[in-house]
Amino acid sequence: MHNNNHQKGLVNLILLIQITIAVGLMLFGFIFQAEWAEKFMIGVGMIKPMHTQVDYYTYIKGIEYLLCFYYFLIFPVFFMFINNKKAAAKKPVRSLQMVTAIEVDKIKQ
Amino acid sequence: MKNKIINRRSFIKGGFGGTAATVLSLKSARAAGDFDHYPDSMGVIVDLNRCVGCRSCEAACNKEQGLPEPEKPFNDYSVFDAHESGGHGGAGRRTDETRYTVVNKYELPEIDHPLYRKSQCNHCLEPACLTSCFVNAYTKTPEGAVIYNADVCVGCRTCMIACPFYIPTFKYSSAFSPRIMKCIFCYDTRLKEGRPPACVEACPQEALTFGKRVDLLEIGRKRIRQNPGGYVNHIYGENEAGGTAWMYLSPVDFGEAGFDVHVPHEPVINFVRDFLSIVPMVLVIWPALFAGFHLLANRKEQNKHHHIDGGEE
Amino acid sequence: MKLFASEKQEIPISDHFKPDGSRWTLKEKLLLGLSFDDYRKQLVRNPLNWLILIIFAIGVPIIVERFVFGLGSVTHGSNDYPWGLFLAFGLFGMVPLSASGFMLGTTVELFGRKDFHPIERLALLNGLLGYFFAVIYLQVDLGMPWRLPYPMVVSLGPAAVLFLVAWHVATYLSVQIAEVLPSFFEWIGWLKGKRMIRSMVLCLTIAGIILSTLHQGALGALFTYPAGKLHPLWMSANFLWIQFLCSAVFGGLSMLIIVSTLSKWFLAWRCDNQFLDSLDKLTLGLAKGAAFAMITYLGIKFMAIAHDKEWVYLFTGWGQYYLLELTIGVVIPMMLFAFAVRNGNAQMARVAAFISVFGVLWNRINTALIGFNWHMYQEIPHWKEVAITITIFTLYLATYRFILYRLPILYAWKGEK
Amino acid sequence: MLITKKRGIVWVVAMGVVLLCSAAGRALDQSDAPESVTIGLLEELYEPVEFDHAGHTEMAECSDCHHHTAGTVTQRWNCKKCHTNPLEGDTVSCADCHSPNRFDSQYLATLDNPELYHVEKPGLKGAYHLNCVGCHQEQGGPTGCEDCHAMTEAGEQRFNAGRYSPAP
Repeated sequence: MHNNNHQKGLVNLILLIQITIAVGLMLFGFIFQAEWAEKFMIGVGMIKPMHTQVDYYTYIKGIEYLLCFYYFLIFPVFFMFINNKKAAAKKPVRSLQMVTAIEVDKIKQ
Repeated sequence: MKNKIINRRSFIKGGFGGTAATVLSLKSARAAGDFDHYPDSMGVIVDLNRCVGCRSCEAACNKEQGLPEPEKPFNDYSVFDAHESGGHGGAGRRTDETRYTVVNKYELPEIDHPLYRKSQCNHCLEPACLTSCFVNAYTKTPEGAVIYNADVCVGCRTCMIACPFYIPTFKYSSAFSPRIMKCIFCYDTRLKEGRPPACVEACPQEALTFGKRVDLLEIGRKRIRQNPGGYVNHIYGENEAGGTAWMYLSPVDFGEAGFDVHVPHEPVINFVRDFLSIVPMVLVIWPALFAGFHLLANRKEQNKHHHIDGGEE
Repeated sequence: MKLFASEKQEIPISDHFKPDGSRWTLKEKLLLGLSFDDYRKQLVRNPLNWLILIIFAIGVPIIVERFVFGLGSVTHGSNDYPWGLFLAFGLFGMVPLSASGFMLGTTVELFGRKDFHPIERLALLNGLLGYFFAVIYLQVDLGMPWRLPYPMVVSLGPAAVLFLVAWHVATYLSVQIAEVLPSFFEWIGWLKGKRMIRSMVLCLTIAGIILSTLHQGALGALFTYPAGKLHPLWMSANFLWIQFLCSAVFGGLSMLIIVSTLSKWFLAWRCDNQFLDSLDKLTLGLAKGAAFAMITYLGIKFMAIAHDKEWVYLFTGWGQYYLLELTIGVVIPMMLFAFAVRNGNAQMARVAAFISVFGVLWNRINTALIGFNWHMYQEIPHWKEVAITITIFTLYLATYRFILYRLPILYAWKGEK
Repeated sequence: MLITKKRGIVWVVAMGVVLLCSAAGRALDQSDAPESVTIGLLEELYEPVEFDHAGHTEMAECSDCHHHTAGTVTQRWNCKKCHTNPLEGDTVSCADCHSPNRFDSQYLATLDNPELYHVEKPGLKGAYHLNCVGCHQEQGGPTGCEDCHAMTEAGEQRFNAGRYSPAP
């Protein structure tokens, strides 16, 4: 392939996403089966009985802002990935007709 | 408290089956009225009919909290009559850095004796001071007190802005160790151990009745019912600012006895919730929106140069 | 300075090199290429400097008094009006007038309107200084100014609106420093630093929009806490934040028109031709933006009244005062801006800008002081409070002038960029 | 502190007088009443009060104060709804019904009883003052604190009064 590097990058990214999902699922299953995890979460305040709306808001806003922080880390990376003109310049833009033609060719063969 | 943990436990045991139920219950918990508040929260109901203006509560508070010496003895009743010099707007006495509670006198034409009203922190169920504090210096304890931590306070005085009852006061006199001064329900010295605050204990007339907030509401309603001519049919603090731990009974309209009757019945946090929900939206939507605008607006130039602007691009 | 600039060719400095080919030293750059004696002479000759000196002579001791004897010694120490002039003018007034940074940053960098480039750096500097001095005002007002970073590191209260203000102003201040740094790097001649910042410019601009949207709004949302204390016409739980943001848009643009006008009047020796020649056209461009923001603002002002069904208040004395604020502060400058744009009359836009900036300040003071506690009484600030406010504002102007004299803000750097 | 340990002892003495009277003859009448009662409930801040019981019996009915325990029908409309039996109680002592520790956690716990009607029964101090001050206000008796109670040194300290007055 003419842009080996780019392809490699893509494969790596897909791999990374898959690993993240797998680890996430494992963690999810693990946490929701384990008694200790619940105790831990109560201990650190993740599961806390909320008696007042004020406490509840303090808690949910804290989580929201933390998520926003991570979003700010992810978004620029995603933007650069999409908007990478070096990579895009090396690949011809393929229209639907072209893609279909290729597929049709394949089927014919 | 128990209930909720058990809910979670059954959710955990039930795995995904329980998820929907829990999510639903959490969702409904977002409505303002659905928070049960601390069930054993204590409170005080102040009966204006009983208060004789003896200022015993002021004296007891002063000693219990180690506040500075007053300008006049606590058995000097001339303080009721003289509008304080230098006071803003001549609005009568208010709590300040030297006193957590004050009693004011109201001469009203419709009753033959003067009416006295004690004021102090009302210890809201959804405290405005706590809502507005950006360093979490306030805590609502399960016992019902709203306490303050001077170690983290920055002195921004937003709590004073937010409090609908004008209660937190600032130690303006100090440059190096200023702090908020406010009634804490004698939390450290008494309430924590299940004892009533000093003012309640000092009150000879039992104008202050200490007890569980739920019981106090019952007592208040009973007094109104048994003496309908003696009270207006309203317990101030039952719903004001979302409900307060300190409540009042009065023989006259509360407005005449110096209460702010315009205090909204919703907790103060309800007024900022709209903005608070917009914040994460802006934080998440704006990056893509404006990056998109940029790409749309500069398409020509980018095609021309094929260069990489770097940074986000 | 005007005199020296007309006498000597190499002044004002706009290049790394003297006419004889040697490099200016940093000290020479700081002294504007003058000898120490000449520099002192031009300082003494300028009557404005004497005025500044008098203000400092009165104000600085009062500021010292505030930090030694506490806030109670310089303010009325009011428990009913915890926020006085420092915040009403300094924080709530200065911040909207500093919205120019994000407005012009967006225009030039994000929408690619390079024609606004001559004024972009002035807008960024105006933003940076406005925020910086808003923080100074805040520091004077805070009970424990040494605990300023507490909401970031020691104890976090994320449900509070002020938490957002603290975080956003802090991060936006950093963003603005980064945005102004390129002119500083050009001036000292460190081009690597400039390129580094340039590479992040889109990131910084978008961050600027996000942070500005939120903290301009958050300053408004702060006044939803005293929901029952603030006059209903000024208080709107749903609209107050967007009103503050929207008025910041025309406040910032108007402030930029004022600053550029003052630069043209008093610092013409420092401006380059590109700036001077394009200023009228750019002023009208800014005026157009401000006019649109103002009609939007009027719209949401009345929407807020409709939303809370407060029409009845308009027929009270407070209502007339409210309408007066809107008429003088918004309607009149909006019409002036509109006529200015239609007729290509930049002078009229400048007059409008002065009125509009006054209108924004008036609105903030009405919200924070006059409409606040409308049931009770009106607080009249202590004279020392006014003195400190004026002193810090003077310091702001002096710093502003100091930077404009030197950095390539009003002119393009002639040396390597 | 308002309520001290000593308070208990003083109370036993004070109430002893009353109890003796009630034991001597079941049918209470004015002649059985004690001449005076020493009330030392607030003895830390105030000197004990010598209550002129005999003097007050000339001004008021027993039942005005000893509501429904003195053998006469109670005068209070609200009490009359249930307490119709004019029989005297085993005791006429205020302290036997009105707790000196009205706001103790133990006492407050008793309020949880759903069958309890008298949830707002005042404590002892409240009962005294509500009764005495209420009547004094109506009848024009003295109502100032120090009209009945002389301050002790501790009281002066508490109120910043007397020797402990703030410098003018």
